[in-house]
Amino acid sequence: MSLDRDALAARIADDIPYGAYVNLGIGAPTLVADHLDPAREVTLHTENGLLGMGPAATGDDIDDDLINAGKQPVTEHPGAAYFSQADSFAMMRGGHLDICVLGAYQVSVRGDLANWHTGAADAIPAVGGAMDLAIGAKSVWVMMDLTTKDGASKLVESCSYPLTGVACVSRVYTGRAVFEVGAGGVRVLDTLGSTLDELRALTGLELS
Amino acid sequence: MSLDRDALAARIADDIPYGAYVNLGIGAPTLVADHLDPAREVTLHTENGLLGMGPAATGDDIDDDLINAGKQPVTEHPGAAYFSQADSFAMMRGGHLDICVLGAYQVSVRGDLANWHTGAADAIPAVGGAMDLAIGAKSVWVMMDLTTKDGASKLVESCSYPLTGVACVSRVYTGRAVFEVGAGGVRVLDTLGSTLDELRALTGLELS
Amino acid sequence: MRTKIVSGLAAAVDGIADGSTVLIGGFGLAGQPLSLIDALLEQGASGLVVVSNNAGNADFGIARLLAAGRVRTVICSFPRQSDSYVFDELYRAGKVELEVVPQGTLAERIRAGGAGIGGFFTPTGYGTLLAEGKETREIDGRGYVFEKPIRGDVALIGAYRGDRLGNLVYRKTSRNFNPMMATAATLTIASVREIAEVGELDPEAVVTPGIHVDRVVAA
Amino acid sequence: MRTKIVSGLAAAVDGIADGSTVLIGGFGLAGQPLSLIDALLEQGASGLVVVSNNAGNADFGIARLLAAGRVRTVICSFPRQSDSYVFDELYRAGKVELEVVPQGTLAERIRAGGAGIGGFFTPTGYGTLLAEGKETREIDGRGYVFEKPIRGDVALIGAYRGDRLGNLVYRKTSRNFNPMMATAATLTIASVREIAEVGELDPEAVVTPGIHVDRVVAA
Repeated sequence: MSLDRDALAARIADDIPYGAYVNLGIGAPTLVADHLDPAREVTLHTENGLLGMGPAATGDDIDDDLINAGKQPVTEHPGAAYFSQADSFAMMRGGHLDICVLGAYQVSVRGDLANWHTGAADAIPAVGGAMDLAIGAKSVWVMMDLTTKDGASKLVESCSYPLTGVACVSRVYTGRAVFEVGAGGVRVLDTLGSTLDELRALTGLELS
Repeated sequence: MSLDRDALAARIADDIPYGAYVNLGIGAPTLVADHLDPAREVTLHTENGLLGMGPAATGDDIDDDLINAGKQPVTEHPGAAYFSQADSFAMMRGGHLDICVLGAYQVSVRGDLANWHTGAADAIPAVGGAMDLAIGAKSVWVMMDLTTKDGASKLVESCSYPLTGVACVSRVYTGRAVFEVGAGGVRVLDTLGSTLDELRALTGLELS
Repeated sequence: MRTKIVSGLAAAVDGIADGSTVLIGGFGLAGQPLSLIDALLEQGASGLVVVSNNAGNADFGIARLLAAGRVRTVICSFPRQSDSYVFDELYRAGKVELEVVPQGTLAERIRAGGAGIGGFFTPTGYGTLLAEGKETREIDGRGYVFEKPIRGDVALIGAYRGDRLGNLVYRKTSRNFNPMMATAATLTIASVREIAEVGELDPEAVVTPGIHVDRVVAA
Repeated sequence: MRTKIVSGLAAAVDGIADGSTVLIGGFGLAGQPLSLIDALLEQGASGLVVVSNNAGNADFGIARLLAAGRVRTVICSFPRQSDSYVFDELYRAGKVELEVVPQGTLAERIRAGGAGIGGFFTPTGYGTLLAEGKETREIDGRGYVFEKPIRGDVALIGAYRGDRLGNLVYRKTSRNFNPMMATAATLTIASVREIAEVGELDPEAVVTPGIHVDRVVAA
């Protein structure tokens, strides 16, 4: 059994506490926004300079001056505020955001994150805000598939891809299970119906 | 012959170029503002967070939220802008102000400035923005008496008072003469009617 | 509905612990959160480290905290004022410690505290008494002093208007140290003259976004 | 009467020298001063070092400068985009140098350049490829990387409204890098959609005070 991407986004949304300030990384993590209960009054930050971001803009609401970090048109909520990128990254780096949800190529059992560079010799390096997001929020959660298309585990003993941040991730959400990572190593928080043996087989890790 | 304080302020005002951004230190330098020709469009900065400061406020114009660095009520000109003290001192430290006019206890021939601390053992140290102003503007001018009440020169070979900034002053305006100071030593820019011998006697410096 | 607005000054300063480092906004009286300081006095916390531009005027605000013996250390740029007699007497009697920091460096250290910067090199103070004992470095031919961030356990902020989300705007030169201090404390408490409805404050003109503010009180 | 408003884009970019470091505002298209970039292309300066968040999109803006061979080096956080084919090809052909800087570090380095800060320690990038060869330091148990200020000979700014004194306001997320870049160049040139009369811009909401701006052009 496993959750599809949308169900996983819903699960993450459900784990975000009332009133939290949250940054959702480019890609799959943006799906989490669609599942946030408005009654929970979660405030979304986008690092290009807006706190209080609303849903994607469509039709006449599209405004070229109002985009998210993925450069997609978005909207603003009442009570929003705009600021420069120096102020926006000061907000991130200064530890003011509660949670940041990011995609990843690999996460290590001690919480190292690799999500900016495949390490391929001909790749053009492009980091954007990835390294700032990795180390800025009070909690950094990763949303990813547990394995690559080739079946290799993305939750690893030690990242083989270039790191984005060291010992920065605390939780890893995959369709197969939810993991805690960090100084104490890896622990399964929720098997999502998988057995521990299945997860051990998929990851090659000692899990408990 | 010598200029009184008001005439000296007028002389300084006359030396400030068209369109300059200027910070006038607490005390005598604030007199310079009274002599600035509005046609010259000089913009005044006050380091507590305002660019485009107007004259002192009186009567109904007094607003407790609108003060200068000396905590006196002032006014704002059209086109003014308010900012935080971090931004205000970034403006200063970053070299954006053209001229800063400061008072001084002593200035050395190479441009060292002493204007924050008498060095007296029982003095309570209080620096305020003095050290930031000393090193921030493109040109730092000092407005002071040439000698103390006891007749000691305040333009000196080497400051005996604790320094505010090192090699930061470029010009010294006194009622007896105007001096250039800096890496090349001291030079009289304008004798204001004094003779060089009079100035040598007053300062004890080799002057030319 | 979520709100950061608390009713009353006592609730605003609730829980401030003895020994806290308290960042207090204001330059002279402009933007100094007098009512919050009075409430802190009432609340009773002592052994405080106060970070502010000045060290109190006459018998109000920070001077009242000092007079009541609640302050262990003052970190400021300009303690000595015409009416700073409360501080002056305590200082001369050795009853309060003082760290003098150049005003721009104070502002920048607090900003660094809120921005997650580990320290920075500034030319201000190089070659002076205030750089003694500090790391220095020559960069591109100019002398710089290494300065560390300042963070507070608490910040007391004097703002003009604020909403229930904690968004703040200031008025004229009362902005001064308040925006940086709001970012640099674990618990940020803002007094405002007027409560605004959510959406009333122009998002382009909000100076302190609500994320930096924990409690808002009309006072 | 003093005015920083210049008539026409040619006058706006007049005098930019070969080899200049040019800070270019914008995040993607938002706040990117396209008309100034086109004018710079027309003006002819070459051997440029471009500092911007991205390295050009499709065939306009920074991509046009690149395609014309005017750019020696790009300093940016995110060159690779779905439509960055001009940069990609030049880079792979070894015809343009690239320095990749984390986005928040890029913003902070430019701010430091405008604020007279000699350098700072940031936790961003610590332990990664982008910190290789850089000074690091452990501060209070956390690893930091030393980063230096960035300054430009020229800054090209995309603002919303500006007045003859050079005061600028931005619109929504087009603010991005523009305010820091405006402070960090010897010659700051702003394109605005609308010229405002002096006094029309709210002094509380001016984001870039006129002191930082040398030329304003409506474009």
